[in-house]
Amino acid sequence: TFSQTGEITPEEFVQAGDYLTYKFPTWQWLGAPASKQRDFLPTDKQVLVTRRVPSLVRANDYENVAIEEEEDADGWTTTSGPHAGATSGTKQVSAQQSEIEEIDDLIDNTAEDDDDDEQEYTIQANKRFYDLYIHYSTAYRVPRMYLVGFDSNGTPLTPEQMFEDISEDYRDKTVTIEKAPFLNDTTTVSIHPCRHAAVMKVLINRAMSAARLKKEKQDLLKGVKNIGLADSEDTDDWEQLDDTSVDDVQSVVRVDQYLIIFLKFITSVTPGIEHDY
Amino acid sequence: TFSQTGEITPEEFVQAGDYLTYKFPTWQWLGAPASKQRDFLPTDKQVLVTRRVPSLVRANDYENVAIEEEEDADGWTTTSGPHAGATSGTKQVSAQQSEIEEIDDLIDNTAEDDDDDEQEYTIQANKRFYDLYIHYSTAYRVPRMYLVGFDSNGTPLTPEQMFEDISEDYRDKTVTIEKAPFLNDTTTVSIHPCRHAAVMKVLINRAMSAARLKKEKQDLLKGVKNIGLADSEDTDDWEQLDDTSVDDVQSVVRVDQYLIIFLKFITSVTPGIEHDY
Amino acid sequence: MDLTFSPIQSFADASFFQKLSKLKLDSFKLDETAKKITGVVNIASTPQGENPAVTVEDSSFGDESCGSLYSQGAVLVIPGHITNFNTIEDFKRLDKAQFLKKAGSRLQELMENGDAIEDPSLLSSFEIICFADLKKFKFFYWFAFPSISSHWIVKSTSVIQEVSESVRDWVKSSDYAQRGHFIIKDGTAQALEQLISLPESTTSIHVGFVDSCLIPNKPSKHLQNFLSLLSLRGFKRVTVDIYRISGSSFTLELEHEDNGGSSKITGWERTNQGKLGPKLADLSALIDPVKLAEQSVDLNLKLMKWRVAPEIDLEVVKNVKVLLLGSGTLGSYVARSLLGWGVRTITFVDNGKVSFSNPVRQPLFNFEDVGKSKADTAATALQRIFPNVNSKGIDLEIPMAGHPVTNEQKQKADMETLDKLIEDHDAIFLLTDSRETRWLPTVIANVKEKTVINCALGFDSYLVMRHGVCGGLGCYFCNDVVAPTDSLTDRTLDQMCTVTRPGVAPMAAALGAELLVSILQHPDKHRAGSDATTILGELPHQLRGFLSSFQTMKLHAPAYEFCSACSKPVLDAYRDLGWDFVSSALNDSNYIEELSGLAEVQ
Amino acid sequence: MDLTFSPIQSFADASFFQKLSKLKLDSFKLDETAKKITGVVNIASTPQGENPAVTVEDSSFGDESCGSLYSQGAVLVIPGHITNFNTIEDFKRLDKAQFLKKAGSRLQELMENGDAIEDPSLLSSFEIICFADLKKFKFFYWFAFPSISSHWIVKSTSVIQEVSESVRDWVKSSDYAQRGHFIIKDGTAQALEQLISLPESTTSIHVGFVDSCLIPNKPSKHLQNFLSLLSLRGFKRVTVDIYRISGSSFTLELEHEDNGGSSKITGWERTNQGKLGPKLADLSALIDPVKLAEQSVDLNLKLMKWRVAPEIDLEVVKNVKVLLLGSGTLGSYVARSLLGWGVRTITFVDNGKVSFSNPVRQPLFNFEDVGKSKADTAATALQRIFPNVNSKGIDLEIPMAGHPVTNEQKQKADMETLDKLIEDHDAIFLLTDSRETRWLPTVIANVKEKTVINCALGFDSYLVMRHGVCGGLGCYFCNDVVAPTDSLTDRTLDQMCTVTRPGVAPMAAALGAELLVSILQHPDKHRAGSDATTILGELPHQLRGFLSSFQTMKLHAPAYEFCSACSKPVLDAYRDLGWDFVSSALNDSNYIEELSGLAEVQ
Ligand SMILES: [Zn+2]
Ligand SMILES: [Zn+2]
Repeated sequence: TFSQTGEITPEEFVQAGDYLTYKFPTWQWLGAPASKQRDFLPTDKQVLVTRRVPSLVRANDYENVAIEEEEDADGWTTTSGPHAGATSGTKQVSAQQSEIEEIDDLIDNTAEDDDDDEQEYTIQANKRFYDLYIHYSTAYRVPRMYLVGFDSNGTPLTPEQMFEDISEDYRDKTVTIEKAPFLNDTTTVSIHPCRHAAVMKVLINRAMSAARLKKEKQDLLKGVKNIGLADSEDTDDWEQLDDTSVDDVQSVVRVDQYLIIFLKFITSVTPGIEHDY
Repeated sequence: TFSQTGEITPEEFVQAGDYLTYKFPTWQWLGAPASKQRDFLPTDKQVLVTRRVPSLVRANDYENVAIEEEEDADGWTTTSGPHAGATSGTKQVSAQQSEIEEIDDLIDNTAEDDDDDEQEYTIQANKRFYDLYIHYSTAYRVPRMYLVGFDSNGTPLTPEQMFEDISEDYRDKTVTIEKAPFLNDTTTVSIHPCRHAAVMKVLINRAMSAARLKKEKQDLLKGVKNIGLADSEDTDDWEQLDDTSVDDVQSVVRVDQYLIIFLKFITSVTPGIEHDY
Repeated sequence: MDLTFSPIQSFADASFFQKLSKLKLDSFKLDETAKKITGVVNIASTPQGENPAVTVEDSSFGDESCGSLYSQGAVLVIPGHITNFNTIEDFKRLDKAQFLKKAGSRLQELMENGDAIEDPSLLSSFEIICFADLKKFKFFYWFAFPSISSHWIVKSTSVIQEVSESVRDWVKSSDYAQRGHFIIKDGTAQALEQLISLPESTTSIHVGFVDSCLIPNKPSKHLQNFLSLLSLRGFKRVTVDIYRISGSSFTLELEHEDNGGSSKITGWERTNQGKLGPKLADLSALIDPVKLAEQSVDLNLKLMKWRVAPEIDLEVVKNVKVLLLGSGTLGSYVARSLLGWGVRTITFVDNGKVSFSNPVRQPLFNFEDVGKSKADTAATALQRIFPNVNSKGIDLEIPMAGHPVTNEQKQKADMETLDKLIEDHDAIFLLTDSRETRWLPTVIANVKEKTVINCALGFDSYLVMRHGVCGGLGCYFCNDVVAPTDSLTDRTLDQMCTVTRPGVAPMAAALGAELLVSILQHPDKHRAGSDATTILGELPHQLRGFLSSFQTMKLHAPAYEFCSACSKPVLDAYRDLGWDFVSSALNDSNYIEELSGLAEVQ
Repeated sequence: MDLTFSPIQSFADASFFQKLSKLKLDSFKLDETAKKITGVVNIASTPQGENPAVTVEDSSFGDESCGSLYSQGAVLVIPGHITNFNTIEDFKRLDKAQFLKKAGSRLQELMENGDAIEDPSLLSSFEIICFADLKKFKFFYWFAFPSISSHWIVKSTSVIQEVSESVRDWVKSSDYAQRGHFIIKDGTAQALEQLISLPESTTSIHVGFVDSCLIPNKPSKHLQNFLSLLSLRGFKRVTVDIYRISGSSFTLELEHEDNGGSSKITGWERTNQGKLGPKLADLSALIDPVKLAEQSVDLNLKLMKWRVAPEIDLEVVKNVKVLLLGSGTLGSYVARSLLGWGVRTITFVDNGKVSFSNPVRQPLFNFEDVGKSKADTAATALQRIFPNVNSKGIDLEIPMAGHPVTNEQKQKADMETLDKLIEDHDAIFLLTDSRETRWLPTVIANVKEKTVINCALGFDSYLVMRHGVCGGLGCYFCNDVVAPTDSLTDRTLDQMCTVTRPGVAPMAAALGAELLVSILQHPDKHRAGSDATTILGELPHQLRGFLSSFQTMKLHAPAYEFCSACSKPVLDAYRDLGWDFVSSALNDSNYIEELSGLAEVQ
């Protein structure tokens, strides 16, 4: 079962998705274009989505993005040396420079009269938005996260730009560029699910022991979250999880809570994307 | 040198070709289309040719086509079992049957008045004609023979039909279908030169010892010829070769005689093609 | 307090631009007229504190019905137009103020003639002007949400504690046309067209508006046109229920204030700099297939590094320039393995043409290539596999040791070309089908201290080896006691008509490529000894494999001091004499034997 | 004695028909008018006893000047026409007698107006009528050598002991137009146009004629028109030197005999049956590229047999039907090695699409194939390599052990398709990228007693093995102590995101293909024991290779009696229960463990 293997069945995925959308209404079920339908999932529950999740800070700007020791022991090692993204970043800057000039040339301040509401714009050019999708991977029998990013203009981000929002430890291990299998022609950045089951197993077991020991201050699961932007809410969620689990000693974490734990895991991968408000 | 290696240089090829065309005027030098010129040979001496060499009997119809023991020792072995040509031969017969019907349908006996010379036609539907080409192989540094066949109608033969004129021992070893490298778009049957040097070495050495021992009756070289259709002329040639060789003890066979020995070798490969009249 | 609105932001999916490109190519072509599209407004999952958003995606063009992927009640679908210009100049030339004014007038007309009452989604309609640079995958685009102003004072605000069942149902299940704007009468939601049946004198009304932002007290700008419609229809006092599915809904009591001035038309979206100008989407990294391929291939290699061999140096592999002498079976397979490793610069040398029997054995050729130059065709084939590879084909006959010079000018030029090619590459593979052609490249590569990998095939065996440099490990010719003229020696490993079991070549080629990559991982590169190891494992000198027994042997041998290809006198002679040395070697095999000292020890 | 002639025979080179096909397609198209061509008559190397011959070849159409390849003086080049009909019916409908008569009249006119005196090669001109079936590479063609009769009595014949220098020079170096027919005056050869300057009353003349046959006393039929010209010009007594370069020349003293009748026109060439009808050249085997490819590939394989391994059975290899489960890296490479061995029936199964990172590793895909079905694309790629291969692609998802049934109808159908596919093939390769997909095919192939080759990859290692049948050698799952649901076990050899060194797959694939061919050479086929040998060498059970140490290990293991895939209870259950068994196995991994007895021994 899921707590031993870290894997879930499509049915369990649907259960967990229903629970997620119930608990966090910003998450919604989505259908898929006819040609991308998967017959083992309900037509209107092909994939989970939350849209326009803001991201104000790049992953690199977070300092102590610690990765759990256990994961390292699983065979992952951190890479050193300059990251490809860094060098191409500067290249991009100069390319962007010429684009900015092109665009500036097209500014037309006479396009309209002053709008009374205009003053209200808050300029946050560094802000980004993400559409996050959770899809079921039949090969690994785990959920898989796909990210589609937009800049503050609502214009699509390039994969390399999106990489800046993936924690360095994961960026260098399990991030791939993929066409979303549930959308037409949409290139996404995706967390490869080959380690998900192992990680989920660890996280679920921690959640269970945490619940059993009832040591809230020692809540190991918070380690997964790494970073405390939304700490208070966070704790609430976990409290709740613990509460509902108490009555069942066998399985203190229910399978429908699987995706909530999964999101904790994803938070450690994408620390700057504030998807758990 | 050629008697040690069995190989010759392009210059020696030209010398030997000049000697061949001198001794057997049915052999002629030929140029090559501009795109197929080889710069290490004179423009008008690219390849040797003799045309319309008749063949009345198929190689299979010769009985004791003995192959020399030494060649077998070189690693060649005879194959048994039905030959591919045999089965496709029957297929071809039925295909030919329908073609004959097609063609018979087009016969028009009113096309002309009787020609007085008409009676002179001798019908030899089994007769074939070959254009034989000798080309220089740079890879093996030996001459290479290409055959282009025609049936008694002057119509091109298929490779499989041409195979019927290759002695079984060679057909199953060294015959390939090739576009002639010195002609435009002409598919030929060719004797692969990978063993030529070794065979030529044996033949040249035999010719030399035969000459030295002067034992005419024990002329081993005749063994190469295998078959005696033109035995008397044959002997003459060899006599002559021997005669001219006597004065040079070091090298009783001159390099310009190389191609004459080569043709003896080819005769054993294509016993039914009467190219040494 | 004046009523203010949250400005609308556009989001354009990459799929929107891809669909636009396709339509421009297949259907719009040079047509610059406005085309109908739709946009989606998410109402169920709106983020806290963010402005309302209109999203366009591929389904906006109407192939798949827009919004059909969303669950009932999660979105509004609103109408719009896109005007795609053929040139950036056309785009620039357009009088933007005029364009917006026209859109506003059309909207006003729709309000007046009742169309916007029948289909209130028209109140939220939008315009896009756009220029698509299809070659560079760059899109200049500018959204307008035409908006007619009217002035309202907020008399009071109150939170709606519980939204009525009727309104919930309305938002969940009514038509997209009706969903966002409705009348509330006796606590139930009713279609806006009921307005028409109200007595002429009615000046107050209770309406509902579905809001797509959660910003406190600032409903979406989309409300403005609704209020202007009501003002136009003569209403002075309006009660609006601002319905927010994922936040708290509230009621506004509004009073119209006629400030005499005519109503303004605004709506051009501003950039993230707050400027009036278009946005630019550079999608090459997202939709240019060549870039996508490049990214995928790179990532695939990085996976190897990240997951299994973190210390591996992929850059040195990517940057190595490889020269393949011979582009037949071995050349084709080696090139494929190198591509798999991310090598980007591969040059093929061959002087043959593709023959009918080649394609089934040589994995860069197809039936249709028969008759074409092998080197060229192989180079082209690599580009068809991976467009970013830098591959070239050179039609060149390598001068063969012991094959006398027949055309001095050409052969000298051939030697010079070969010398230059070896100079310009880092690693040389010897993959020709004769022993004699391997001699000269062995000499030159040794003089230039390049990495040399040599693969040779027998019927069911292979030899894969690396050459040493200057008296280190031996070369292919180090075992020979005669100069390489005599092609009868060791025929099985080098014969032109050699027949091999089809499995031999891919194995030898794969090992050759792996051996090169291993060499590149060693700090001493090809100078590393035969017992060296790297992150990838052992770095042997020679591998001999036998398919009949499925065995592999690792061998090593030092350079032979009298070697016909790598001994000092030979290397010196090439360095000092160049063509004079080579032509002597071609013409007379004894020359090399004398020079190298082989003759003496024979 | 009446003068008789040797009839002329036509020879048409394959290159002639190829050029004709090309011209028909590119230039003639539907044009049925006569086109000028030229023919070659060999005069220097004419065979003993053979009729004179006119040869047409590609240069007959005038691209390269006809005869330019021959040495000076070796040939005559003669003018002709070809009339190519669009249909065989047109060809048939042509009034042949009328056609010939017209050609004769034209010739007579040329004789009368002096053109044939100025250019005597016109006397040898010929006609071809023809129909080219370009699809089947079949050509119906009929030569005519229009000939006007005149009656001459041979008064005497004498051998020419030595041909004069002047005549030799004439034949060697004069124009093709003049070369064959000339006047001999004072022992020297002179142009035929000298006839015109002769006094009107001259009735005797000495001419020279270059003969292209060596038949005693019967010169080539080409002489006839020359004599008719002379008769027409009023000559009654003619001395003709019949000049034969490669035989003995002779002089004929001729006297014209006017037998009152008008001259006959003849010339249609007769078939080898002596009939008046066209010839048929079926050139498909010579110029159909597909057939040429087939012949070349076959010959190449036969070379292997003939030169190295005469006992090898190539027919069994050619006829084996191979099913490749998985058409990724391994599938592509295995297919290529099989093609090299001459396997003609290859079916690919895959349910994936080509991704951007595939082409650099998977040698049947190009960049442009990204997004297409892998199985289909691989099958098409094989046909592009070798048009005669019988390849198919099946888009199928193999039901995976331990992956619960989600769509019973589809998965049952998938199982049935798989069952049918295995039934219809002789050898099954397991080349998928997950362990779970290998289970069901292992079971089915074992039930059906098919040959199974299994290739699996690690980062720098591979496993290639053959499965036994019914308690003989073990299968892939024989080492497992759990049913194949748990994909965490042995991940390295089977993981979907496995990264491998690029050299591993071609090696494993080549070994897999070679292993199959070796199995086929054994009389017991896949039932042969692990110590069996064949003409190709050893026939091991398992091969494990390690790229890090460049080692290969041969292993063998008997079938495990509790194996989850090949134990008797499992095979019986599949045989007896079919889908019911499979669905239980998919839904519950314990089911197989219980059934096989694994659960007990765990
Ligand atoms: Zn050496
Ligand atoms: Zn088993």
